[in-house]
Amino acid sequence: MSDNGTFKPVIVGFLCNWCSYRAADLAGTSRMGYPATLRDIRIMCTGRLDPTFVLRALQKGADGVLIMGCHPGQCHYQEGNYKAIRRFALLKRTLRQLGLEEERVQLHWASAAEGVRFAETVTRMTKEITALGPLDWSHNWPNEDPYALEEAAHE
Amino acid sequence: MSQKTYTYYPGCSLQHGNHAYEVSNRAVAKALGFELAEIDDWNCCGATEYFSLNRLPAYALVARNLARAADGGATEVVAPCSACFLNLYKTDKHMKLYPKLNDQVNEALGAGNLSYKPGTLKVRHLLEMIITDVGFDMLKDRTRRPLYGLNFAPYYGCLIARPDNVLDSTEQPTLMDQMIEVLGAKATDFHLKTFCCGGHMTQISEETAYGMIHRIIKNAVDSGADAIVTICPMCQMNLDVYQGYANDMFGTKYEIPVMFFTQVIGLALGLSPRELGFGQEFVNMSGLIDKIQSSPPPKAKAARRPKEALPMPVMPE
Amino acid sequence: MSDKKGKLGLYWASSCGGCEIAVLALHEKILDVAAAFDIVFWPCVMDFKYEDVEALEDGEIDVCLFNGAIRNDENAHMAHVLRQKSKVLVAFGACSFGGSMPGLANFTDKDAMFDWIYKQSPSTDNPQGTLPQKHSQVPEGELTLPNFWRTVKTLAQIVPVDYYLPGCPPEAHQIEAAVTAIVTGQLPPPGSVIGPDVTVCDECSRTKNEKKIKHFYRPQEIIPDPDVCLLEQGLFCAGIGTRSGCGALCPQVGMGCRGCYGPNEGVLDHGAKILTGIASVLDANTPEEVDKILDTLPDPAGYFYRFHLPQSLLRRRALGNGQKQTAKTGEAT
Amino acid sequence: MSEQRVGVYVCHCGHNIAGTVDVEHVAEWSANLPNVVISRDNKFMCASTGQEQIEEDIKEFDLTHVVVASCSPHMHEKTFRNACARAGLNPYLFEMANIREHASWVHASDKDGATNKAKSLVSAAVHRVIHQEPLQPMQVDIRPETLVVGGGIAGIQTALEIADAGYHVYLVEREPSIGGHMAMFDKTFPTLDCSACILTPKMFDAGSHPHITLLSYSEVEQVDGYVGNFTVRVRRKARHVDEDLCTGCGSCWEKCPIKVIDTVFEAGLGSRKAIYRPFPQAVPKYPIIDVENCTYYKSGKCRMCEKVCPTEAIRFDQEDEILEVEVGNIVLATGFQLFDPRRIPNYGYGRLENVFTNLEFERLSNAAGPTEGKIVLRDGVTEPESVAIVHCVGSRDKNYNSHCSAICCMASLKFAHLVMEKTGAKVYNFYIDMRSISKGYEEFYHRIMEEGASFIRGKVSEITDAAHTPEEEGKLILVCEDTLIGRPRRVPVDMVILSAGLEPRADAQEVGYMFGAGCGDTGFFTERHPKLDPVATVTEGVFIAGACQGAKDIPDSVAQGAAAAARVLATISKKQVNLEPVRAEIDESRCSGCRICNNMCPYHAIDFIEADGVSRVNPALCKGCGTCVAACPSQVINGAHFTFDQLIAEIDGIMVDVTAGALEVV
Amino acid sequence: MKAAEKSTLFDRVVKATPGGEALAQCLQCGSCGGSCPSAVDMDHSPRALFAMINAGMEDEVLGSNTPWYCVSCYACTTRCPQNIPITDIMYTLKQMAVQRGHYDHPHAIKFSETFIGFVEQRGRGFEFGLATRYHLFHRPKQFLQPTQVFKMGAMGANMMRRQRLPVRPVSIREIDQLQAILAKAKVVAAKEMQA
Repeated sequence: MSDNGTFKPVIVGFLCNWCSYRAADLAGTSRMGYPATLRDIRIMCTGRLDPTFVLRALQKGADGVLIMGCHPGQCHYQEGNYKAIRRFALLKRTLRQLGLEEERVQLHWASAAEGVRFAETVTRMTKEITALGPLDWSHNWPNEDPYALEEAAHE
Repeated sequence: MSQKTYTYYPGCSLQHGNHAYEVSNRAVAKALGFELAEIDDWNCCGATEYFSLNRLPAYALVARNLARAADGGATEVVAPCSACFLNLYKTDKHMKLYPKLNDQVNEALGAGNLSYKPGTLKVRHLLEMIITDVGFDMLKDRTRRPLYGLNFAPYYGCLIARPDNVLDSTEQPTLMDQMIEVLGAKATDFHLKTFCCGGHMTQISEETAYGMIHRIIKNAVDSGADAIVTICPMCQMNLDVYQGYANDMFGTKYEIPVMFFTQVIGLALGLSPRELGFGQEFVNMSGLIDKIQSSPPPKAKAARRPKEALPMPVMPE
Repeated sequence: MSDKKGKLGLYWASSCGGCEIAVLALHEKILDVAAAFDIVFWPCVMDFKYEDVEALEDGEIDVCLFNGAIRNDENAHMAHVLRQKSKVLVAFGACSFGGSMPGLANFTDKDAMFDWIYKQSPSTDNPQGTLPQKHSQVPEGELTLPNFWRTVKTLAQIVPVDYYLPGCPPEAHQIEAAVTAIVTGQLPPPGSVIGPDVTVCDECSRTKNEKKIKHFYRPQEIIPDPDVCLLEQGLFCAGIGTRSGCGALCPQVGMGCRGCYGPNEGVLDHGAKILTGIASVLDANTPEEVDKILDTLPDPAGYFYRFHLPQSLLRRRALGNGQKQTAKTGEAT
Repeated sequence: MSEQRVGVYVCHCGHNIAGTVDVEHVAEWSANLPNVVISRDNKFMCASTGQEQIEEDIKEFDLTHVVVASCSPHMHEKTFRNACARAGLNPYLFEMANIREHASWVHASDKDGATNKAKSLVSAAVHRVIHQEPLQPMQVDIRPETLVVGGGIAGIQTALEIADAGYHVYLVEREPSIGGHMAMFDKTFPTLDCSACILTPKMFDAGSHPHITLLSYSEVEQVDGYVGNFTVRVRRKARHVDEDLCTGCGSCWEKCPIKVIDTVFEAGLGSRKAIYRPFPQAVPKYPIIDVENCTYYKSGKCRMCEKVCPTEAIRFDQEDEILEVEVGNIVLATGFQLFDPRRIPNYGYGRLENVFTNLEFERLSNAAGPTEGKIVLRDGVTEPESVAIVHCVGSRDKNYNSHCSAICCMASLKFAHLVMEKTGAKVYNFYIDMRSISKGYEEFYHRIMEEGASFIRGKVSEITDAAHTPEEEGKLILVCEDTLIGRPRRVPVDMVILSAGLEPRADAQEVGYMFGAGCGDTGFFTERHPKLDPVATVTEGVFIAGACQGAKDIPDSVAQGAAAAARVLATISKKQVNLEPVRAEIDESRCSGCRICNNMCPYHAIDFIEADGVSRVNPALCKGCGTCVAACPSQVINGAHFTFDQLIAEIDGIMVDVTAGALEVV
Repeated sequence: MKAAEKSTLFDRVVKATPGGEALAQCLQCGSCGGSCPSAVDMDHSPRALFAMINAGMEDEVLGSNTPWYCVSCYACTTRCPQNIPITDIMYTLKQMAVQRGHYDHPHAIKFSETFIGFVEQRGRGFEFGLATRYHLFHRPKQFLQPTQVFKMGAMGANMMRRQRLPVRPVSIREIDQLQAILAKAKVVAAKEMQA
């Protein structure tokens, strides 16, 4: 996660197959550089995004989650991204209550032609998360069980 | 309507050069039942000059006013001068749009123990505020001296119509036209209603400035107007004070009064010319009062189009 | 089970005692339990000492019904002891299964909680600001209190659990079914939640239609139509994502399901499922419109994680992160 | 569960990947991932040697799953799936990691970062793939009938091609006659042949073809079903004329006392009657009654048309009819609408009487139009002495439409020619860039230059009647910068023609929604692939042709119409189609009938089965987006190939190097 | 790759202008020049200036009178089909020209500087002082021409008679606060210049 002392965030991306994944492809074919912080997962549509996936990524140590889909009104499946907007709005409120900074989980749009926008989004988000520092959710979960600690000490 | 108090940014020009505007604003506010409370210890907005030479201090200069207004608990601020309005509006908008600028401006404000969160204030022009908040119904209701028989060229100038459209069009707004009609007068078909008055060019290049002033005045007179109505002290000054010079340069003899829109409202509300700051203008406007008729002039019949003429396109309402 | 009577243990860790009452709500069926088991440990009802349990052989207890969440050293100690002494350890009730009400403490922190309870709350009179101490000297000697944790955990997060019997509290008919299963040896595969794998909607007799939520209401704000799905009327109901078994008790009387039975099989995060279900049917397509509707649903996390925050994927509110987002008014902390 | 045996193949792609990502290291490292039995790197996986390697390994190592780390799945997923299939492995047991477009090409300056990311993407695929299940494509039968929506030139062409091949077509047109915009034009560029002369025969053919059912003055209201088996509900609006009896003799509209300005066909310049036939060559030939303007519908009186009709064909009480048709394929050819120049107030259209739109000019110039082809000012008599033609009105402008409307340059040249030919007036063309890209177009441009038209390179800033100088008095003044001189210019003229751009129809979004075709950022329907699949949409069995897909001229519209027809004929002759098995399925034994999922589906594929209290997905309608899957609060909808377990495993896999410090998972 | 080390004129203009990235998309359509009320007096139209910025013609661009004739009416900005913030770019060019000490229109800059001087000193604009000081110090030749003196003098007298030209300047109360803010802003701006 970090080498030579600088913090490089890990961002898990959920990209829709038709717009944002292709935007990422286009960023590739056009050789637009952006930080190697994003690890992306392809879903058919942002409408497939179960909020569980976001929580899972954070639980597993991600510093941020980036969800990207087609622009509103241009969903390949007509309105999947509207569902994503709704879920994201409620998820954001929930995560805020769990003490997560707003910048950690973001929803953005990029059409298949917007490689630049894709690269810019990743770059910007990387900067924002780098400024926040590591999330490292596991440290919210200290082992307080004296038995387990004792056992761990024995080993 | 309960007595509402608006946080008010008068701007330097209204303090002296265009005091008539300030006087009429206050008089009209009183008559329409709202109050204008100045931002405590406000400073100059920098006009267009400061932005021309030093961008960041220019934003900081304007932001001090926003910060002081917001500190006073305001959620909106009203400016009667279009340049002041735009500077306040643009500073707030740009700070919101460009996070880096926001940080820099707030760093500067910090030196004066101030800070401003963009979006806190809604920046409004007095014209838009009166039309929206007071409303045409109330204006009509309070009209004591309908301005029957007067023809006004509604001159919006630049900075309320552009770059952002805070009225109904960046090119051909109609809100003030409607207001004029509500007050009993007629708004003329004045095509150059958003053409620039020349701004500070009167000081820098007379040729350029007088050319622009002349065009506006000519178009206003051609449109059949008895007076031009402005919403900005700079526009008033250019069209009024320099009207003679423009005449000299083009060999014309125009003599058309240039009024502030609150003076027009005030007249209709029945306020006296004195209460409305008449007398500061170069082209005398008192004569207009004599032109007011006691009843609405007969509606001019739409010119009948010849039989063989092709129909005009239907314009949307 | 052989002819020999089995040994039954019941324990309450961090809990309210409702689960104990639920056991008693078996009414005359409790006699069957007594006939089948010797109760070797039930501190809520009879005088047992921890030493008595500790003295048992490993695995000597056949079945232990463990209710309550784990929030201090004592709870953890008993969890380890009972795990060692029991053949079958059942997480009994919502607290031991998902953390439940004690688990809501995970929305805040130990320090903040102590500060409020012992100093700030209006009913407190504590001018010295005294806080509970692990060790305190009194004339009679030293008193000790178990160490209070920063984070509430579930039983399964401390020791391996064989079965789960959710509910706040578990319904009598389910306890009965579970006991019968144990007595007859007809147990589902270890690790199972005992209960049907459908949601509360399955048992709820209200009419369900296609859903579109335009506005949320608090229960005191409207009188709901008695025959129509509560969620469709804008009343929060967790029934869509909550395991059935209760007989849809709450929705049947006009109160939205609170979610005490937890999620269905395979679900990793109960709150996320209710969240997605409800968010999906909001009647808005722009962030602004969506936000307008959501403004009528205060404390969403509180709704989604009312019973299962410690069991959820994130388990608690951030300790160190998130100072920037201090809780806004109207949100649970 | 039988043992999982995964093969991993990391591609160098020559230097494309290996230049940035340490491919050998990734392959070595992957060998230690769970279930991996063989991990290799290879110069070119997509080459036949690479594919054969996979096939051999599947047999030799008894692989149950395959992962290839190379380019984007949009590039070669099919290639490797086929390789797996050839070796007897179900193609859906294959997964791809995109380490070229998403790693090597974008992280060239951070080789460690790129390698690290490649590892995490491979790990994600390895973790995911073992949860993947063998899937079979679905096969459905194709009905031979076709629905064509829109009776402009593109729709007519499509309908004729299919009908000529012997298959039945339902051609639905919203207006009373087919013909579309082309019927309104005077001449066509660059050949200047008469628009009506070349269109009318085609309209007649479409109207009389034995295999075409022409449903004019009709609109599609609802579409159900899926490729091969659509059920379409069409509303046939009441004409108030009995088509079986009417002979199209014209007595009714001759005698009708009510004159109405015709804003559709005559672009507002001419008039028609309250009972009318839009134009003489209309197909079908029957008139319709304009209920809004007819006296009978206002006062119950008049009935003049009824009195004069020799065949008693007038039916005042006629009502709309609903028709249901069953078709296998659908072609959308709904066309465009003209940009409304009133939206640009500085061009003065509607205020300055001698500013005309391009469509108005077409009617002016048309011999069958309101002035019988005389080009005159709005006063109806004066011939202009100077005419300005403004290009790019509402096009190439982010304030309105950012796209190029493609036809205006050539149409403007055509206007210039017609004005010069008919009036001898001086013509100024104001353009930004001249685009004359098709066959014969550049030659046409040269011809118009030769004929004496002036060309001023500069976007017109405003059109005004506020004169500056005596010469400008009474004229329309075009204000612009002549960018080739670099100076502002004011050009006074008598008449202005605005070449208003082409934009998507106002209801394109709605129509697209009904048929399952999406709209892109310009608002036109989106093709499945902009280059290689320009007439298909994402919905199987729904095709697009003509200007509804993007601004285009007549030859391109005709070509697309024919192309769409060819695609339809191909599916008809195949008789069956295969559908991707990425589908949602509800586990009905666990569904509690909460109905959250019911209105998730834009394709209406989810039905609630009242009797069982469960919801059910119609697999033929489902497109596999997964929106319902993510919505289901009890997690009982399975999204094939994107299941909950697969995606969670992918997340876990992608975080494999980070998770050490993460939470223990219960 | 090394060639790009010194940033181009284009990059600097873009960077110094909020929203300036749109400049890259200039179509060279000329709707700015056509919309500009003072374009006739400009030596280059804004459009031409943008092409010159692209071509790196720094001396010509910063020496052009174009930005100084900009009246800040924003007509070009609202009509620009590519949404380029043209007026703001004119501000940027003026600042860059001043920083280089290389500008065409001394009157304009002197006028602006005089105005700013009052604002920085007192927190308010002061028209009388502005008019006299600017004309007297910066345009003495024109000012002291007999006709001009008469003209200006007559106007001033007229203004004063109508109470439109006060002779005493006004200051704000907390001028220290304002000056501290402006001083800091200049420091922040300088820091950015260096970066």
